[in-house]
Amino acid sequence: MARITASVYTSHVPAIGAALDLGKTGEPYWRKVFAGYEFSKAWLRDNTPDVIFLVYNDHATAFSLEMIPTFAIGCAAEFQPADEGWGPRPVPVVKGHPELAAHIAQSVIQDDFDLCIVNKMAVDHGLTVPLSLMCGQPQAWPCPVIPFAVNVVQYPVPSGRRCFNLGRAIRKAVESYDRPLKVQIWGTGGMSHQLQGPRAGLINREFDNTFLDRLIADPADLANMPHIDYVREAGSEGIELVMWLIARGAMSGEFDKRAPRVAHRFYHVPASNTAVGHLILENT
Amino acid sequence: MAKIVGGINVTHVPYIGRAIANNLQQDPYWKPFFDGFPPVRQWLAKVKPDIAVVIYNDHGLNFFLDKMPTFAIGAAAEYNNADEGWGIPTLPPYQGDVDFSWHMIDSLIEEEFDMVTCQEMLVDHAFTIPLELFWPGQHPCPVRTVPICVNTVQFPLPKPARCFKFGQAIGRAIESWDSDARVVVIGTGGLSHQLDGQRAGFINKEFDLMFMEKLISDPLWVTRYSIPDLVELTGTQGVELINWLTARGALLGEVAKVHANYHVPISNTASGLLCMESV
Amino acid sequence: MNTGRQKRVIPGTTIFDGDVARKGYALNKMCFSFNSAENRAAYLEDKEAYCDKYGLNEQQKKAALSLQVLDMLAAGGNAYYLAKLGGIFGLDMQDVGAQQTGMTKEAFKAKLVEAGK
Amino acid sequence: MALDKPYQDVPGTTIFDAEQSRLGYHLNQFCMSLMKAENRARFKADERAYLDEWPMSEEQKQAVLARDLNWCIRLGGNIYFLAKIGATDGKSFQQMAGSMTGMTEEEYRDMMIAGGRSIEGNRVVGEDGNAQAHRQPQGKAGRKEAN
Repeated sequence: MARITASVYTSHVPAIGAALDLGKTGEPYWRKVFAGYEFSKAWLRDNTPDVIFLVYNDHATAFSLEMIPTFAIGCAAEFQPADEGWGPRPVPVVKGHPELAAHIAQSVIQDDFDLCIVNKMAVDHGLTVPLSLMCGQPQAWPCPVIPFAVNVVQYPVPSGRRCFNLGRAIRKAVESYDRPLKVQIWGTGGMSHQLQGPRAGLINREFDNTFLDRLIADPADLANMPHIDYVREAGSEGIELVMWLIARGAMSGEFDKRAPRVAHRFYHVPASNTAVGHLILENT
Repeated sequence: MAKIVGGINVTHVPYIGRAIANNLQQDPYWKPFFDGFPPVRQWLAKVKPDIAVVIYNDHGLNFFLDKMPTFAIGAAAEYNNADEGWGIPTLPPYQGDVDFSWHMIDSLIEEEFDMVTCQEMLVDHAFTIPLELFWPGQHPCPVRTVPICVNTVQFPLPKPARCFKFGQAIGRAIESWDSDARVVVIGTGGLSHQLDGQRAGFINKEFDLMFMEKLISDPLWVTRYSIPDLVELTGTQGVELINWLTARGALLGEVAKVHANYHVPISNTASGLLCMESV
Repeated sequence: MNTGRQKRVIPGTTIFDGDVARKGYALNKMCFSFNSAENRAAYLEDKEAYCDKYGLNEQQKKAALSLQVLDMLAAGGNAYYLAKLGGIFGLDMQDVGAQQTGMTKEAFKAKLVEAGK
Repeated sequence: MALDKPYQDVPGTTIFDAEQSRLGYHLNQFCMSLMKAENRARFKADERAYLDEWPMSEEQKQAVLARDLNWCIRLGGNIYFLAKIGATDGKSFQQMAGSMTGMTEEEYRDMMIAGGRSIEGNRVVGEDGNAQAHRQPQGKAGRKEAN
């Protein structure tokens, strides 16, 4: 049987991708950001999974306002890095895992989650920047990736509770897959940031760190936090943090009351407009 | 608050569009089918809906297999019909109700239905033909519309119990809208038919009639069946009857039959018509 | 390979699931393009070139060019999409049904009428 | 709308809800078209002519031509879509975000390095934080424009 071995949480700032792609990682400004991922790169080399289930949000790339899905699962064999307006990032093509993706879609839709099934799409920085942070600049990504896009752009967006329960359904789906795959689930986006209006640049360290504490220790309670608290406390784009609850919901700790092991925790302000948060949790 | 005046479930087949275009309503092949509609038109004239919420499935006009939603809803001011490739006449645009659509979206996502929202949407024969049958020759159509698409094409499909709950949430969304609008809920598709494979032409009259009866008296009856069960019992395209179940769910509570008709065949399809009213 | 999925087997019936949808993507995409009259005309002008433009594999191409519905289904086609290809040649769903069941159209229609009795 | 909009009392913040999405539909679709290199080239060659190909309001076109992102957002623009204009101009998200505060690029960058904008006084409309309406514009860039 397949199982979820670990979950990874990280911000997905486009400027981080640009810094990597333009060879600026050695600059003092960026060195501090990338230092937080040195451990993670080594960890991922030692703990390379068979598949990564990567939860992210599309930033007006694959989905236009013509059609916005709440949850979309990528079932294709590969996904091209998108041209978001700067030209495509010079990163490897993302290989999918159609069999596991289709299995998860089947199971999760049976569990009353109304996914949009995607057989073709381009993936933007929301997906490729976390891969770059965790893998550096390889010729090919270390394993297949199942992209899972969440609408956090056009309201109404799904609630934290809905996301957390979705994570649980994903765990159940993975565990019912009849091959011994090691699967990691990544939740990306956040932490506090606001990109728009006179409040642009908002950062809330206290909120972010409390969020990390509660995500580790009591995610079911954290999942009850209403949207307005994210927006007010963590900025209009801080709402992306609901995606971390999907990854956390897929971990076992919540069920057997055994908290997952914190392999790594990192927090840094700023990368561009954003507070960078990063966690690695292992199922014990 | 908006009021649900009742619901109508009906089969959709592109072929019907051609029969209408060629005035074949009295042709012996078509008569038993078209004769089902006058009582429904009389009922509509009596209950006078302002808005039709139309629950159907797209057949490769608006959605392609690149991105296939389980549940999608329109939020446009106008919905265009377009060439579907099989030579039926294209009908003029249908008026939407953007405020109402967004109210429904808010309410449905609040109730944990993971909608795909569409601010542009082409509507195909599964949407246009039923409206043409209910309001023949009336262009523009006399009601405003909200199209809701259920995936019946690419598996996995939403299971019947989920569709019924989705319908109930649609009903609550309608009834919580701060408006004096009168709303009719329309479900289209089915009944038993199969277009593909060596089993093409499959019809299950016994099941269809039972389904129509149970939809009135015990709509949860059909939720005992899984989607593969329904494929087996009603054919690969017969599963479209989940659109009927969704529409029935939206009527919230007990209903009485206003009118029903059942006739085999229209093209490859067992055609059904069921008009219901809350009691 | 065991994918952990239980698939129902129904005789003479293909369930259009993710495996089939991926296999048939190019074929169905080509059929989707037939929503436009211009594309239908382009297909009739040079069928092979049109198939190549949409990246059909040999199996799909052969099935599409021969208009053999069962072969197209085996190559991943979906009935709703294939109907758009059939439409170019004036084939209705009863022609398609008759072809798949190996019956004459008249016999196929009679079978349907019988089913309603 | 039957549902509450509790987010309207957050200062300096516009939530991209249904009304905004409707209002900004064509503006945002125009932005998405800039994901193609050939469209970026056509836009740059003649901005006005390219904008005229879209059913946007005149005011939306003016807001784009002025590169006034706050104005664009008032007219229904969403930052992720508007970012395609910035990308076309070779601007980073930080430059775009900073441009909405009235700060110079340096002022904004320095604020971020110093830990970002404080939440204190910026939670609810009517407090006294630097994102509140009565404290705009916030920096030299805005003051220069005001003069």
